[in-house]
Amino acid sequence: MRFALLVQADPAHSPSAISALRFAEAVATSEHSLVGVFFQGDGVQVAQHFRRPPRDESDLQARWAKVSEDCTLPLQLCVASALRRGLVDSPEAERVGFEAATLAPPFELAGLATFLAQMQTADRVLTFGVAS
Amino acid sequence: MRFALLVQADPAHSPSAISALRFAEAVATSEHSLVGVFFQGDGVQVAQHFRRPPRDESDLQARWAKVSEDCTLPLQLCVASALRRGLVDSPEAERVGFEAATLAPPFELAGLATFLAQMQTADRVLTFGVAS
Amino acid sequence: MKSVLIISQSTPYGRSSAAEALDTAMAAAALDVPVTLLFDGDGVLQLLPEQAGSELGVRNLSQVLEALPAFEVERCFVATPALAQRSLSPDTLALPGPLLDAEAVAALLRSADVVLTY
Amino acid sequence: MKSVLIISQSTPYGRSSAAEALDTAMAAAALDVPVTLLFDGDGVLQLLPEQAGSELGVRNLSQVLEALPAFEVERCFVATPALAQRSLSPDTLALPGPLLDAEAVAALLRSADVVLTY
Amino acid sequence: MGGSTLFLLPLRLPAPPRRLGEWLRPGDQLLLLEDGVYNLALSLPEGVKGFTLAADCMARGVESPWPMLDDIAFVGLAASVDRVVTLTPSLLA
Amino acid sequence: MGGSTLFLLPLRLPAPPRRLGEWLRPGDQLLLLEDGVYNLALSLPEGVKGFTLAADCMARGVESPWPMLDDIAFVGLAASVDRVVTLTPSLLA
Repeated sequence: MRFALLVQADPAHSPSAISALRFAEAVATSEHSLVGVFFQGDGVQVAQHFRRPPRDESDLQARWAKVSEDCTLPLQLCVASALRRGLVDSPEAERVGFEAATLAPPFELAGLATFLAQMQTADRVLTFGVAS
Repeated sequence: MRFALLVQADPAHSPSAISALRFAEAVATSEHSLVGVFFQGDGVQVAQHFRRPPRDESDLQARWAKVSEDCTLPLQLCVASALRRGLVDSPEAERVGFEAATLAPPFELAGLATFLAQMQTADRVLTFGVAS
Repeated sequence: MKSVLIISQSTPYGRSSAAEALDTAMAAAALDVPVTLLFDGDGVLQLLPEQAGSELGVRNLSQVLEALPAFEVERCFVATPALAQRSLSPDTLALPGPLLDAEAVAALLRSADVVLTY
Repeated sequence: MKSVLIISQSTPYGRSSAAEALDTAMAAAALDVPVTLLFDGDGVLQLLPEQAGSELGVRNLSQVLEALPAFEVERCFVATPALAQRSLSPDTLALPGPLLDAEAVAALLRSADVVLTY
Repeated sequence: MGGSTLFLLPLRLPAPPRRLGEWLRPGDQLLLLEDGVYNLALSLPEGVKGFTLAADCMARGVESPWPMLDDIAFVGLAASVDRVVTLTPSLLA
Repeated sequence: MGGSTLFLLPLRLPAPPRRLGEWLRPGDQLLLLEDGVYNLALSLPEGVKGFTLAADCMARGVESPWPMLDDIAFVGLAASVDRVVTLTPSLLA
């Protein structure tokens, strides 16, 4: 069974960010697979390059990177959500004259079309991080 | 009458970020004054250097900078909240080996002691951006 | 093609979710993905007429809502139970599509391959 | 010195607010600012015993709460109406201080120079 | 000690608040702002004055049954009381 | 068309939900996770099975009256139904 995830939750203020990651990690150890994880809205904040979690907290960014590597899983940020929150990749940083990318690899920018394509490939789609 | 503000709301997902700014702008045009604005929790996100609001939305960061200049008002971010969200000033960026500061001036990092001192100086303190 | 139901259940300016629901619906329609947009819960507050987001310097959602047909998001519905619970009368709202009662919402949900909550 | 009342009204892991309320209270106490911490609303859910934040890789708030006296945050109260509304019994909670009824909460609020809601 | 309090309510209440009268006492004032302006059906405790923030009502298409304040009047009101307290749905439930 | 649905509820409900039975139908399943595990007093519609996510119960010190699922079981449950839908307080009020 192929899963796609839509993550709308900022790790700094929503436990949904952790739920999404744990779900992905569990899929990775199961007979099922992930076709992609798409971060939209506040969800994109997990990819902030300079983010440093407090010592007593788990590093979600590093754990996503590991899932991505283990499963050759794309981690894509909605480009509109990312830009308004100051998350840019290297080409975009260069284009607008910033000193450096603020996006940590392997996260990358993508359009909604990417997510909609993943949705077509997946057997199940789960939403994590809705507002109350 | 001297006001101090505590802002806990991320401009990307809470209208409280706008309320706090509008309140500060209104104080600036009144007979009252502001002793400081302290950003804690998600509130620190407004200072993200590379943030670019959509064209049809107001640039809160620029408006805060203007209030700060007009009123010689310090805009301070809780350092613990800022670091966990990847917001660093130039000295901190240098210290940890990052390419650039992610904090836009005139926002600066400060400890809670700064806010508590502002609270002692102020006649009124308002909280913007609490969670439901 | 898998069909998608987008449930828009956030207040218009409370979070960016309301705008993101519309963005996703328009992108789906542009790619010919069968998409249905349901306004339910606090999402029905997006339908109050005469909103002026520009007062706050934010995008005016009412204008985006009016543009949905132009972006070929043609299947839009509004959940009646959410109106009743908020003491809203349908004739005071800018309705983007027909009203659905609880039974019809349940059927709509079960006719979708994918359901996204915003 | 102005006195400050900190109302901690968020669930322990729902947002970072619960942790920030404690940080602010401890900083105030360290600077000899007269500080009172009130657990009310969903904040009383921070007082459930045997929490294991480490399960989720987040800071264990229970441990921070236990450390409040060591950080000289001595005036801690718990609002009874919030317990009743959540079907919680005081004797099943790790109470950091005395219970206050609605009247006492109202008096506490009006005795503070500054009130911060987290 | 004592004195008047201005309460801010910036969020929509999902159900009628049972504890409104516990917080708001005669002489207090309540300002609805942000998504709080959707709480039109609130019945205020006796002796409590209610206001809404004009910009938030207009942005949301909400007609206020209470006096609307512009931003300057909000500042004036905050300056006129002894303390300002932000309320939430969780505190009022 | 049709088939069984797994509903996720990741938030605490501020008041008893009036619309639970509108969403959950016989054969459906409900998983409480995150702050949703505080909704211990929910009475499920007939024919609906309820679960809680183990890690979230343990983190919050909540004793689950329903069967607890570990993360792997959550994945298995999601794979076994026809669709997964996230619910919110606003949809259930």
